[in-house]
Amino acid sequence: MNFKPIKTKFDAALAKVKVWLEPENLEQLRPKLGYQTAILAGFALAAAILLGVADLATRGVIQLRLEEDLKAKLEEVIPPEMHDNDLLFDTVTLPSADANLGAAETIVYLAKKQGDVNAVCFKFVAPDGYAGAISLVMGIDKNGEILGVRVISHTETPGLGDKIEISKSKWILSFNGKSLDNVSFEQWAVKKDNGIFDQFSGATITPRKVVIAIRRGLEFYKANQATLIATGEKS
Amino acid sequence: MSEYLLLILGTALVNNVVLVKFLGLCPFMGVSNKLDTALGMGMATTFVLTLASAASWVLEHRLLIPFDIGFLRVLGFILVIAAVVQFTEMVIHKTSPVLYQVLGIFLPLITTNCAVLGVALLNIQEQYNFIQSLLFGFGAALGFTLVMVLFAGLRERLALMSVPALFTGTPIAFITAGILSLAFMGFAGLPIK
Amino acid sequence: MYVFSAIIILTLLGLALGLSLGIAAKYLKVESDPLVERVEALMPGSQCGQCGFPGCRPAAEAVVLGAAPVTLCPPGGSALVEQLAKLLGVDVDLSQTKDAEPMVARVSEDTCTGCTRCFKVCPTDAIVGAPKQIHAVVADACIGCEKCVAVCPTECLQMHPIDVTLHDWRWHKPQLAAA
Amino acid sequence: MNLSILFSPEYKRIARDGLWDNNVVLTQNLALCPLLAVTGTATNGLGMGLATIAVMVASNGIVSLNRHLIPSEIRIPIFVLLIAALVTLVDICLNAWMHELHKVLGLFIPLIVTNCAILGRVESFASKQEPLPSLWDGFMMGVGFTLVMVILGAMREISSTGTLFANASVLLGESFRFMELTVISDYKGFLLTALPPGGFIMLGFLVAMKRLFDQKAEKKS
Amino acid sequence: MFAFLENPKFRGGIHAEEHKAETCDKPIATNLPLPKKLYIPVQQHVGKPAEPIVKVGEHVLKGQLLAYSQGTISAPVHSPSSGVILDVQDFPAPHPSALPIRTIIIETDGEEKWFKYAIPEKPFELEPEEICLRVGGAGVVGLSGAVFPSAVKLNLGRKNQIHTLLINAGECEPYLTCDDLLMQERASCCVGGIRLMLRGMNAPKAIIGIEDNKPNAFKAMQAASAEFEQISVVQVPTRYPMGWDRQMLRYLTGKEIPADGRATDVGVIIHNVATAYAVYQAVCLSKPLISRVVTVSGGAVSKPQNVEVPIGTLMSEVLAFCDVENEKLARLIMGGPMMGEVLPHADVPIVKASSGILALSHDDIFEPEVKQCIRCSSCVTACPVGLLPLEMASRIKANKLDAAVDLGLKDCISCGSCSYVCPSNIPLVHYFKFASGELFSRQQREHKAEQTKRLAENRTNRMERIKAEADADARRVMEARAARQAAEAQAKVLEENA
Amino acid sequence: MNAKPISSPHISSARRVDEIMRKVIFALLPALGFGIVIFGWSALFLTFVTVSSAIVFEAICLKLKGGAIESYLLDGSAILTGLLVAMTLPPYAPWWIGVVGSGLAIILGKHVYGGLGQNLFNPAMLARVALLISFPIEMTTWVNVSPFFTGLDILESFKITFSGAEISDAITGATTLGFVKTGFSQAQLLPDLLSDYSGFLAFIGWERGSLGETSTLLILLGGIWLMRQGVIQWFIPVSLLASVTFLSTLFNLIDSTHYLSAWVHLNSGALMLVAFFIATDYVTSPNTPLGQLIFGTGCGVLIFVIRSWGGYPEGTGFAVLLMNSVTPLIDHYIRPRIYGRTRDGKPIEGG
Ligand SMILES: Cc1cc2nc3c(=O)[nH]c(=O)nc-3n(C[C@H](O)[C@H](O)[C@H](O)COP(=O)(O)O)c2cc1C
Ligand SMILES: Cc1cc2nc3c(=O)[nH]c(=O)nc-3n(C[C@H](O)[C@H](O)[C@H](O)COP(=O)(O)O)c2cc1C
Ligand SMILES: Cc1cc2nc3c(=O)[nH]c(=O)nc-3n(C[C@H](O)[C@H](O)[C@H](O)COP(=O)(O)O)c2cc1C
Ligand SMILES: Cc1cc2nc3c(=O)[nH]c(=O)nc-3n(C[C@H](O)[C@H](O)[C@H](O)CO)c2cc1C
Ligand code: SF4
Ligand code: SF4
Ligand code: SF4
Ligand code: SF4
Ligand code: FES
Repeated sequence: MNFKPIKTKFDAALAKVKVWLEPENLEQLRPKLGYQTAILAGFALAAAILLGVADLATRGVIQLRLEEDLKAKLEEVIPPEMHDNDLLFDTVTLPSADANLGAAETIVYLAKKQGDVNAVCFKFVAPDGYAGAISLVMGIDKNGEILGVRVISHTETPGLGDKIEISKSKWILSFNGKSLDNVSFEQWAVKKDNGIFDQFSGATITPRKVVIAIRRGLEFYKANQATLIATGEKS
Repeated sequence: MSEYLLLILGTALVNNVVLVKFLGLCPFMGVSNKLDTALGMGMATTFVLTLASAASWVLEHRLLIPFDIGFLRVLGFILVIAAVVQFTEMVIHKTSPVLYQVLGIFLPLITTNCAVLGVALLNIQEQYNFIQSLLFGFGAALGFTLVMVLFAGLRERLALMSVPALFTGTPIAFITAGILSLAFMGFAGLPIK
Repeated sequence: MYVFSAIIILTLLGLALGLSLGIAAKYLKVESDPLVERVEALMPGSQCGQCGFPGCRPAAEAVVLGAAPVTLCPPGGSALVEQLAKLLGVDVDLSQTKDAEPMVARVSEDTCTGCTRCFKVCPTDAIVGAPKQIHAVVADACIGCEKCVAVCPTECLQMHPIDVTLHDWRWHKPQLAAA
Repeated sequence: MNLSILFSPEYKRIARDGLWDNNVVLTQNLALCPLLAVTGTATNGLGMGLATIAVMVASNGIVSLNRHLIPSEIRIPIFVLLIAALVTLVDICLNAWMHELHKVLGLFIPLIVTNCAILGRVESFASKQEPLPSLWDGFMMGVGFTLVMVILGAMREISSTGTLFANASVLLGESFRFMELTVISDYKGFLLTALPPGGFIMLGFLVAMKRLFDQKAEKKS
Repeated sequence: MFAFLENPKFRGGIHAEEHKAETCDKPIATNLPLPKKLYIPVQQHVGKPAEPIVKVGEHVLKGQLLAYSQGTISAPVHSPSSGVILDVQDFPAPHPSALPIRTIIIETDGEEKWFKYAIPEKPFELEPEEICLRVGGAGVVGLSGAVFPSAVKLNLGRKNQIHTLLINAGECEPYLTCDDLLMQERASCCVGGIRLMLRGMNAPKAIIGIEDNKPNAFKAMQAASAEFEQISVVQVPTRYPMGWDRQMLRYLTGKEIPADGRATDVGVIIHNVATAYAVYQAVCLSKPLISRVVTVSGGAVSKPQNVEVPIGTLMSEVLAFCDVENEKLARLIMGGPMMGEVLPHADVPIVKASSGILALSHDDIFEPEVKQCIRCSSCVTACPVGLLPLEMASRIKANKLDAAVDLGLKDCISCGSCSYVCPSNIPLVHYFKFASGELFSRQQREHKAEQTKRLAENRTNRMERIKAEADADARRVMEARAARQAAEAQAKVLEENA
Repeated sequence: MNAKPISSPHISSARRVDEIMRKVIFALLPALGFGIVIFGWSALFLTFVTVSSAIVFEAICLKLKGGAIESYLLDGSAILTGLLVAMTLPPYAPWWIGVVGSGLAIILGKHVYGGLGQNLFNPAMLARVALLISFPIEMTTWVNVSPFFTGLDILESFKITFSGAEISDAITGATTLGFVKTGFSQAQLLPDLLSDYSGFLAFIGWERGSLGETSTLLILLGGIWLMRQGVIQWFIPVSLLASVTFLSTLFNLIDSTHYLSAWVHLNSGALMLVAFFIATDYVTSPNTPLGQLIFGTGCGVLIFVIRSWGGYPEGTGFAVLLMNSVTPLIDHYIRPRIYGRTRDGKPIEGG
């Protein structure tokens, strides 16, 4: 193939562009309406292409990372030996508008061992912490006993309310093993309110709300226990 | 009705954009030397912020979500906001040269006034409907204007006080802003949100 | 595919906004800055050049552009500074600006040769006198620009502070409180 | 590239401006929102600062290259468009490939778009200067900003919790665990400085401190 | 809605220690020895200075005209005694700066020979115009210190058809008792003066306002005016500055004078009681204003009393007459302690405005250290005008004079109440005086700048014209030369042809 | 004589800054003394620490500033600020709370602004609010009343104030406002919550609370004495108390199970102290009568709003700081009518 004509053509075009790009030429062009419109659109086009490509390249990866994150959270409250399935892909979505968990529908992740539901786990919210909503994730074994609770995010005051984080205090572990059966309804409260859970000195509200939210979570599980366990047996 | 009023009040006082959310601080510091200017800036921002809230809601719900291109959100919003601001700038330049001179470089900077983008993004995050978005934007701007005006009043008085040389101007203004924000913490916990 | 729709939408958005802004720019164009005129009107108008600009108009332009501080004009004194600061909305520490003591030129009659050079440079015609005769300065018209002093070949022109009389006497500013 | 130009007077001037004389925060009073919002800890400040440097350098460079193309009437939309695109790019890339870092900074990255300082530099420097000085200016301004971020972050972190660079290992990787210090052990914690009011007040004192240095330097010379 | 917050009759003001007891029950001393020399400034009034008509060396009689008034607002001065004109030269004025003012110096001959003026037979039946003419010719000016030519005021009152003449006998300044004594001793003359004023202005009634700390003066005036039903005497509360004319007007009539207006806008003219006395002297006895009653008091004076002093007497002589103790003297003041002016030394003449000479001791002028304003707003409460002294002062301190004007600086009457109450001892009035002076200078400068602009423009125009003319000349020369050359060339050609 | 003349007036009233401050301190003493009597040694130690550190900080700041130290140090304002800080602290607060509080008040609240009269915010309230936010535990530990030093002995008290000894739960409890707020968050209602409440004891000051703010009676007496001395005017206290009374009565009538009565409000917390001694601070309140009425009413409304609906049981500190920030605006817009002019500065119509 003969590239020469193409090359000369290209060179010519390049030369033209060069001339066009001369500051003097641009000087004249800049005040023109059409030029302005085109330039803005041009930059928008370039940006869109750039981001489009970047998005294409990263969408999958990001999805993967988010799943990894979630999985890591779930693994914290459901010991690995309790299941042999992939928690992320064994889910049931239940209506939870009445359970006061902070969402109209709650995704329940099922931990199955050999197809039987061994434990469940779900995210929920204590909507009325001291400084705002507190999101939690909780694992419950099939009998309704707590396997673990973790705080995902909160906006409580550093130094006071943030002792609900596992990295700040072991307080959140005190729920392990508790259920609606081994702790009475009245006892689901902080000590100050005649319950069995510790409060933090100077900050009662945060733990109080967390305790009550966890109780609601357990009640939600209890209400749906049958359905959930049944999903396992069916499969 | 009262729900909307509470939304505006809550946004303006309890979650004040400047003092609590830390948005729009540059104009807050930059254009608050004089009461009149602060008021002007507040009104310009109110106009832009309300308009931008509405525009970004439309953009989000009519383009970004239907076409599943959420990654363009920031880009799209900022583009729309920039256009609104530029437009406002031109109008002010034409109609009131003095105001233009006074607001100076800050009008273009409204574009980058974090408050505008921040409020637009918060709007989406809070999943407000159109009316709520509009009111949220308005309330935020109201809060912005309120603290601007209070702060300008304080600074006008400061200008007459014998503040030690080390602290005159910016340092004492920051400290005063800090105390103002301390005072606004008193609104925390009010059930208006 | 969503990426294409993204590209198209953003481009269209850019097009639309660019167009509307461009049109707006055409129609809302501001021809000249009336501010310069207003600033110039405030200036003393003696075109004396003490500000370093070749006259009041260029000085006004520089002030409006922000290229010169509002304190540029010595003849205008602190009153001008205050007015300019107010007009332009800038903040100046007025307690720092100090008016220079007003001076007027005076001809010492012994040495004046009547060369008329001072007469020619005086911007306000404050110097009277015919060639070869002793000249004199009309103190009320003299603005103290010192141009005449510069051109006088015999150094017969000197600047003197204006005498304080009972009518010109003013209360001094109170000393600041201790600490 | 010949690095020696970095020591030419022009480049020295730019560096000096960015780091000290015309520091975006301490002198220009810009970029205040990210400054106050993320300087609860020194680590956050550092991370935000680094991300900002990247965006600042890139936006300065691109704008300077294209400065003849851009008409002044629509310059602002174009600038913010560019900045927003760059920030979004940084955001997606961090999210995909430096996920841990993104988790810490995630919330703040979109805010870089509206960091006034970036637009400010683009407007006042890059749109008028050659690409190389513009890149250098972006870098130096960014470093100046980061410096203030870290100092303010450290001041607030130490006074509010008694630690320094907590969580540095999460942000920068395990090898940076050595940075995590407990400056005052068993510290009661002065909460005020971690909260918004404390941020403002500390910044006020920081600016006053800079002024003190400047005054001292002036006296010496 | 919040009108209840403001007493409509009286606001602000202070109650200072009066120090009037020292002088108020001693008779006016008329035995001051005649000074050897008298120094009579040609300007002792507001308006244009009077123009001397006497020559150096000339002999003048007591009451003879020395300088005649110039223009509508001015007043003549007369010789306080008989003697020889020594000089007309600059002499220190009774002013804080003691800068010189044009002064006629007379060496007295001790004969006190009066210049003969015709005395009207029925002074109370003179035409109003005639009364005004006589008052003006006698050099009567407002003796409360404002020294506004009284005749001008009388004419003004007549033209505006006022309904009330308010006689200000408040004398609210501490220490001063000259009006008090004048009323106690010469009440009927004062009332005579008031009647003349009423006639001069065609006014139907007069009210005399006297502070209730002068019961004797009140009684005397009541008795003297009992037979004239158009004159009433009213007691007003003692509270500085009750004697401020607008305050007294508000108290007695409930009316306020508009800020940009005069008392005539509400149908009133206000005169001081000593002025009324001077009017009486001028019209009924044809005596020009050549002496006045002066209160000499203060901690450094051993014999505080009121003295009738010829205008032009040096204050040092009056002080010597009252035995001032120089070692005690801390500050010398002309006028009252609230509004009077400090004098750098006593070698200045008594003028028509000198209502008092106060030689204050250190105990009198308690002067603590000046501190920062604590915003106690005592000054706001004390200001009778309704200003915000602390705000005005802080702006003036920062040289923001226009801002101070916006706050009402121009409405300040320098009454001193604010400075008096300030616990931080901030010289508020001093700030206001400084600012007013500065503003006045500015105005003058602006005026000059305008003139400068005009002159500069004229010059530019002239230059252009000259240049244009020069160009035209040059062109003409060129043309002429060209014509000449052409002619020459032609001539040459012709020559050659020839 | 002086080269530069001195302007009139040449006499001045005898009232001086230090005298004013002395009178305010004097008026505070009964309430403070009562606090010390009912809370014992710790209260005394804390007052001492707070006041002396306030003086030390003041001296340091004046020294740094240069110029006259004595005359400003002796003007009494630092002692007064220290006293007010102490009086708003919990009586058993550790010593460092007092020191930090004084430091905040004197340095941040006063001297960075230039010292006496230059500050924009009330130093004592600034310190109080900053402490509350920084050290919520220490700042909300209230102790029972035990008269005439019959509670802890001097050694135990010393340990509590100076070496961080634990305060036994037996002697602590909530203040009325705190108790009620906690009760509401557990859905309890007012009549039950207040079953033990004695209005009379609260009026006397026989209740838990900050060191010097419990006795409504003594503060009221001190305040009235100050008014009669002409140190403070009635505008702020009366409008503040009236607005709180009005609002609380109104809401109490609407719903007496959720809104405290005016009597409880008036006797609780720092309301009285704030009304007479804190909101009246000259420096940070407006300088016209109408402005002061607005200021007082604003404080009252904010106090009621924060107490009734806010996150904190007590709203006085925040209310004062918030109204301090409005003060320049009030002063800007509310000005006295000038003689011969209408309110907006135009000359009045003639006649
Ligand atoms: C600035 C500040 C922040 C607070 N943050 C919290 C918090 O995060 N969580 C909490 O339970 N209480 C918090 N509190 C304390 C509450 O106000 C309330 O006093 C406390 O929960 C009552 O607890 P107690 O009954 O143990 O005193 C905070 C208080 C203050 C002043
Ligand atoms: C603050 C103040 C106090 C005054 N006190 C008196 C006074 O006590 N007696 C008096 O006659 N005039 C006093 N005057 C002057 C009067 O306002 C007014 O000028 C005078 O009564 C006019 O009278 P005349 O023109 O006869 O002097 C005072 C003025 C001011 C501003
Ligand atoms: C300005 C100020 C602010 C206060 N803020 C609070 C507060 O937020 N929370 C609190 O429990 N006590 C606070 N206190 C202490 C209370 O005023 C008071 O001691 C306590 O609420 C007692 O009220 P009671 O005894 O009527 O319940 C504050 C005190 C002052 C002076
Ligand atoms: C009536 C009155 C009330 C005062 N109240 C306070 C107060 O609440 N807080 C304070 O720090 N100082 C107070 N002071 C003292 C003084 O004004 C204070 O130190 C200044 O705020 C510091 O500039 C008061 C003084 C007076 C005369
Ligand atoms: S110094 Fe002032 S008067 Fe002279 S030319 Fe410049 S602006 Fe004009
Ligand atoms: S200084 Fe000389 S040249 Fe200038 S105005 Fe005066 S007389 Fe004229
Ligand atoms: S001197 Fe002026 S400001 Fe002061 S009280 Fe008198 S009128 Fe008011
Ligand atoms: S009286 Fe003095 S201290 Fe009080 S407010 Fe007025 S100026 Fe300030
Ligand atoms: S960074 Fe400047 S406004 Fe937010």
